Amino acid sequence: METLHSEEMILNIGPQHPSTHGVFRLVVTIDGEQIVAADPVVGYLHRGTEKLAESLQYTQIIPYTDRLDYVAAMLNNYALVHTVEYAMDLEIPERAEYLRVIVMELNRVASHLLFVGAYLLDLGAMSPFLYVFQEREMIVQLFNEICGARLTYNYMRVGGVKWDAPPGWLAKVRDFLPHMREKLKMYDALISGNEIFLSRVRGMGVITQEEAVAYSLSGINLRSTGLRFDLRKKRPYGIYDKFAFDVVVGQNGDCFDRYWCHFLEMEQSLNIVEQALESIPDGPVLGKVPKLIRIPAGEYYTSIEGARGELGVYIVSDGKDKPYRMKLRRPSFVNLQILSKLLIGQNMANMIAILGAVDIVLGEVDA
Amino acid sequence: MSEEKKPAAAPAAKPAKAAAPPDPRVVAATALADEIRASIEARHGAGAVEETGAAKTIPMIRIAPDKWRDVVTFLRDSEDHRYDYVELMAGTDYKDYIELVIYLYSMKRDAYITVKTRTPRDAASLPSLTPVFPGVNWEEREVYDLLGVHFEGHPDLRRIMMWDEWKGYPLRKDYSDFDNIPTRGGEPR
Amino acid sequence: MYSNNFVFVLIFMALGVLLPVGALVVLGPLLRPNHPTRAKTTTYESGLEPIGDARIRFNVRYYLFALLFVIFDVEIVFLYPWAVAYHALGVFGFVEMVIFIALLVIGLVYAWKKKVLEWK
Amino acid sequence: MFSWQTQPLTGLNFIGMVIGAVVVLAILLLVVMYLIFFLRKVVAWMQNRIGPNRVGPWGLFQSMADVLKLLLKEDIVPAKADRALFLVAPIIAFVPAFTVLAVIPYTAGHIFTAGLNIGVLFYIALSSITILGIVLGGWASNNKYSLVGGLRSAAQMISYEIPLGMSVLGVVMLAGSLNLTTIVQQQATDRFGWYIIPQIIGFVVFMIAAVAELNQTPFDLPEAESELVAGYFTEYTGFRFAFYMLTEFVYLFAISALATTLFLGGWLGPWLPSWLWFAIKTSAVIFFMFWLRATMPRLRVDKLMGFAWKVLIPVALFNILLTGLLSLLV
Amino acid sequence: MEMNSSVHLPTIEYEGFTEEESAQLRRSGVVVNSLEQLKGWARSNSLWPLTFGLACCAIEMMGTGASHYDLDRFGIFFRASPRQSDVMIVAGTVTKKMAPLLRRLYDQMPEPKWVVSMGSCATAGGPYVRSYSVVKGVDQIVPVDVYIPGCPPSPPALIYGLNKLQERIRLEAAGKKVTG
Amino acid sequence: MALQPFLALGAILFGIGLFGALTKRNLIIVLISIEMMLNAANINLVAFSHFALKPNIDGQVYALFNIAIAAAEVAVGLAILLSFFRARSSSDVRDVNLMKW
Amino acid sequence: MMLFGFPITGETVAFFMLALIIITSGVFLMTLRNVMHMALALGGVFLGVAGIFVILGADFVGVVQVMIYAGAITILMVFSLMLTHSGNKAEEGPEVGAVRGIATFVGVAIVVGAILLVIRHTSWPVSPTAMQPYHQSTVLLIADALFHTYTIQFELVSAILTTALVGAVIIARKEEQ
Amino acid sequence: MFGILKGLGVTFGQLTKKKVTLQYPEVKPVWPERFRGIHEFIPELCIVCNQCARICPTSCISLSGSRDANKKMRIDTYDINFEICILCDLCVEVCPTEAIRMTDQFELAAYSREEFYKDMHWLYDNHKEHGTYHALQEAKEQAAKEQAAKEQAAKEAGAKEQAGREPVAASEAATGGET
Repeated sequence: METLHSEEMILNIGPQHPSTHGVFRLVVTIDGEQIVAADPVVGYLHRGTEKLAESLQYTQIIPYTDRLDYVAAMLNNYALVHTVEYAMDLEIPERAEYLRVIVMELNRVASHLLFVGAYLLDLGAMSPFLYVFQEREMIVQLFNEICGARLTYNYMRVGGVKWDAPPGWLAKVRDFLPHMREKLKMYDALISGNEIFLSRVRGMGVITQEEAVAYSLSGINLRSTGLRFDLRKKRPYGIYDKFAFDVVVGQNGDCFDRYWCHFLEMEQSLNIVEQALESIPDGPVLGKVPKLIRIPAGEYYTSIEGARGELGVYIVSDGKDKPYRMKLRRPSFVNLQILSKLLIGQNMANMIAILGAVDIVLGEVDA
Repeated sequence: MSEEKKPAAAPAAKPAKAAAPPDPRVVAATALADEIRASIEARHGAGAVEETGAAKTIPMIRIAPDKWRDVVTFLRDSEDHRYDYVELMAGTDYKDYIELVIYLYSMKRDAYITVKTRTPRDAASLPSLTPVFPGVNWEEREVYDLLGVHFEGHPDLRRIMMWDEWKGYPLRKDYSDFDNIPTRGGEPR
Repeated sequence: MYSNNFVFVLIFMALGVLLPVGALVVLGPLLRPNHPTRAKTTTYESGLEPIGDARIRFNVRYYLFALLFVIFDVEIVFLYPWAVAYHALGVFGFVEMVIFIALLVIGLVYAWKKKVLEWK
Repeated sequence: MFSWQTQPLTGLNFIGMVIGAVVVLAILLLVVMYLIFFLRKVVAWMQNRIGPNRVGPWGLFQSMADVLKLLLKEDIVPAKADRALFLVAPIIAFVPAFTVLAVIPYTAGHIFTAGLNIGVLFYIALSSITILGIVLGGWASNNKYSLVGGLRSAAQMISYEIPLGMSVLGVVMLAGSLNLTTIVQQQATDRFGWYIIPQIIGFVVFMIAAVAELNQTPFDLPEAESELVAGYFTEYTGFRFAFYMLTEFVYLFAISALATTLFLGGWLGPWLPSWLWFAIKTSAVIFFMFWLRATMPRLRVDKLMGFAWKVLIPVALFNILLTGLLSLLV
Repeated sequence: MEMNSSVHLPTIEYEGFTEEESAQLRRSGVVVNSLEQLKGWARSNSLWPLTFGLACCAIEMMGTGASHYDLDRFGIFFRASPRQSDVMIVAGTVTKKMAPLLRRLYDQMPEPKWVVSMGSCATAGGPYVRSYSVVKGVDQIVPVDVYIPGCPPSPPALIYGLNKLQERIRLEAAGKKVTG
Repeated sequence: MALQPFLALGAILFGIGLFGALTKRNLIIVLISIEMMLNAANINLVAFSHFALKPNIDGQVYALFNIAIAAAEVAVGLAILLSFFRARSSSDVRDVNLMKW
Repeated sequence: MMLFGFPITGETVAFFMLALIIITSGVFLMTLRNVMHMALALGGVFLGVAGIFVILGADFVGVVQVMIYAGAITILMVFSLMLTHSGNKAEEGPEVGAVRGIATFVGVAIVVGAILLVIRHTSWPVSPTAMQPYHQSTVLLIADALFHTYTIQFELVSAILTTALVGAVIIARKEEQ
Repeated sequence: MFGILKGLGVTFGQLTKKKVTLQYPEVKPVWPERFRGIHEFIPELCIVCNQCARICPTSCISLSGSRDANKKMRIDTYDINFEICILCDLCVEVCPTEAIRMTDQFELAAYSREEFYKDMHWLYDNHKEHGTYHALQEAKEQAAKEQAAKEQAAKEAGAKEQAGREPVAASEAATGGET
């Protein structure tokens, strides 16, 4: 009564909204332009993958993982086959492992590129979005050559990969690396020094280490707080222990660090690809795998460092060729929870900067 | 070859490659689970832990549902454990009961355990872990939504994937989506 | 005749009114479909039913900026004749204007210090 | 030099003026229509794309198709909207935009437009009425995005109107007139040349304020797609929306023309015909704005308002004092 | 511009006109014929889709809008508000939770409006055809004009589909019935 | 044209403003009415200036001062109104019965 | 040809059109219920008055009128209306009672009528019909007057503006404490 | 301020760069060999083993066959429902005879859903029309087979010749049917 408070306004951001990166809805309560409460609503893309998986053979599930985090489908492929291989104690041919690493890291680059572009689009800059799509397109073309699809690759198989690299493909990847490095420099010049950009992301949406751990954040959201937690180093899966690369960490846990970690991580991924290209051996790409894959009864969980964080697959098997229960640990889903905490007290324009930096993919959030 | 590294779980669980059963990794994991059990029981009484074992190579402890939150809090706070990071929460319908499992990781000790609990199917209810780990808020909501486990003490227990008018719990084994024939459901508010 | 200029302005203004009126009132109804339905005329809010009314009382800050705007607009109005006649006015005019501006700058600085210019 | 202002106001002359105005406006409308095309092309080129190229030769009919389509679109008035205001608001916004074109001298030889003695002020005064159209449109829509967009737009435009008005003062002091034609003529004989040289601070302030007045990137918060969908015209369909767009682009043209007149010597230039010089200079200014649009992310709203009051206004005031001092001393 | 098919056209039942209007337009004969086609030309060359990505297909839709395929060539650019868009590209899985919203957005678009169902999810549920939460085809909710198969359709496939839509608009404007 | 029509217009505008100021309940509208009265005065000032026997600019200058003062008045008036509104959640003139909020 | 007793010239037509606009807007302002519509009518009044100024050869004052009144003050009014206007109450409540309203109207009408009569029957000590030629540089004249004749007043305006600004800020910012 | 200028420089630099846009409707895209477009189906090769229908995650393939006079399974109907086909390539992967393959055809947009039910004949026509790469490969394989057959025949005839063999294995990877 004593103050001239503006009335609170409840505003739906999404599900159809340019900045929600899909069908994500955010119900924000605004006082003036200040957010006093934020309630993320998800599930608009809930497709019941986990339930469907219970009626599918392991090989048939692989295409479904493509559609979870559709920006980084290779990593999803791998998360599933990795768990199955772990459960079956399978031996994987070395060349297959190398190919997996190459495509996964390339996919990580593609995914991070999309993040950078979409984030800048959220912040109002249109060109970076179109620039990154050019490089992304090159990666997508590489994938198209190796597995025949642009987005939903269905490339990994339990025990290896579906196809060996076509002739000349590895050379193309090798040629791509310096090009990409050069482009990263260009983006750096275009974006990272822009004072307007910096003023919008510096000190925004700060996550502390304690919060990050308590909220089970993973991936760049966790690393941006300065915590050196990368599953590729922490629990090296596949052949990641063979590569020298740095775990990129931030300092302040703000939006800029999250953006910047994406940027630096792309460089690290390129390094990994380079090393993998140098030492890739010859040989088969698919190990000896029974025609019908069955996992011994029991429960299994492994996780990999996905593009957005810890991407895990939890399988309960009853010994049949289909999982009894498959649960996907989707990093975006877990990471998104901190959003409502980050947004309180912010103003509306910052909302977009913070939401964008959490880096979600709705296919993954909703599964 | 590669799966040796994969678990990377308890440091103890890294012996040579398993050849014949019993797998030494499993043995080690079970032993570790027993150790943890002892420490839990010392604090929360003998009935707190119902079962120990190993999920592949990870120590597994099953906790009585009524002690669920206390024990997990203990695992998080106790200096010996410090399991402060929830990697995964998953619920599974085993036809007779619903099992809730969390995978805990200790940032400090770089260790990894599985903690489980069970709840009957028809009156599925468990204490919520959200006050302990804010990060399981949505996971619990998802379990509530898709499996119908009620979490007591959850600050915001609503359906998360489906909308409020939705009937049934899709991830239960006996779920039939004929319960929800109409395509256009009630509009979510 | 100097007043012709205003006639010209008037013509522009009239055309400026005629164009939208012609396009919207005369031409539009002939050409465009018109099927208002209840669903179509609902308010857009990302595909959902809006919660609450949009016309709420909003932040007082907007008002404060409008207030500053009025004051400074008046200042500009006095600055213009001064600028036009600047050469004729000489040092005296300059000094007058410095005082004038200085007073208003005090106002601006006051608003600044009072954090009116902040946008939280 | 032919000018209507030297003619007596007879019926015949009046008709001549009307015809002249219609012709000028028709040309300007065409120009503005092609501004949109130009924008799409420039932005596309900067993004390694081609841009519209299917409709007509080199895509030249693209804008026509767009305008025609918008004319053919259904006109929805939301049920909850304030019908009368909703219908009138775009017109309120549009008319001043159109009217300000009357005072800009496009060519040297023939002044077909009004040579008002208060030209500069006329522009600034009229453009503030558009703000009313925008804020009323946002309010009338009864849509939250529109309301916030309209309010932000108004707050932003009023804030930047002050530095815009102040940045021009230096030029007025040098020229000793508010008449845009006189200002151009003065630049021909000024010892520093075009006023961009002695008034470089004023020019920078003017450009920044102009970009903000136009709600262009990086000041495009009022229609920030990523927050406010389409800002104050979120609920507007078809041709009403087109009028808001047109308003924006007419102002884009007008303010570029004003910048050309005030700082870049208007039609002045050797060899080429005066209108061409004017067109070239205006195009350059417009290109600069599109260039910004293709490069910049958008400012934060708090920085935005602060920038106008804490940076631009003091700088503009400083520029006035500096100009005053210098012209007293020199 | 396809404005040459000057064969006499039986009846123009254009969406968005009342019956009297269509009848009146029909009576005025050849003028209407070309006017309708002019309308078709304008509408087909200025298709503004609603920014409405649902799932994986949205990424390919964005990719189509990006430099390599550049939808802007066809005069297609995305508008965020349904009030200013002409075509809704349903790009991705339509869940039952999303369906009413999708319908509302469709309703809020001004006429004439079109719907493109992009990808198998939108067309029939696609891989999620057996899922409990997915609508088996967006045509259950809104009338669809063009279906594009693929999961997701590649950008050229989307462009092909959009060209089909432009063709449909022109055909319909020319009074031909496009069987769907 | 003659002087009288302008004066008449000023009088009518003044009358409208006066009527509004006396009958309206919304304080802002009352303020608006007062502005209209000021405008009426300005018309008279400028008209007298224009129709003066010898060319005279003083009327216009006074109109300018008038406008400036009016702007200041509106600013303060509305600020007071806001302050009042803050205390009473009302902008009704009847609620302004005491100057002690 | 005469219009209300005046020869039809551009000025006459313009004057009567503007007078019509002003009076209609004014009447609308008094009768409309929706506050936002009132704001719009207010804009109409101010613009009309600006037009009158222009007819009177005071183009600078006219533009100032547009700038300050039609631009700034109207927006300030709109903002305050939006600020004090709560929620769904789109309409203004009933005005003062009908009796009082009519009484006021009659009173005001009598006063205005009296003034009009006075205007009509006074012999003005001015050139009542001969209009001054358009002065082309009102701005210069105003500047001259402002900075030579009315120096003190001019500086006072500045002081008043500053005071108003400070006062308004103090009053309006009270909530923050 | 410097950062902004640098950014402006970057965008300006792009202005004159070569445009990357592919002019699709005029210029057909060149897809890589493995591109997963619309299927082709070669009935002669099909042995009605039903594996494709079984592996299909969305069950969009339905087929029926019967035994012909030679007791060989012959395909009678073979339908793919492209409404729900996700082009995952699993059917091609499991096909033991490569009777079903992918072409680079992608232009299948239609005005109605019914048009997406494609039968054997359509798929076969698609093979003829669009299976360019596969057709080439088929021809190559055919040639190789003939060669092999000839050699076989020659071997059987007893005439031992030391002719160099065509490397067949290299092209096998393209369709990659393992497991």
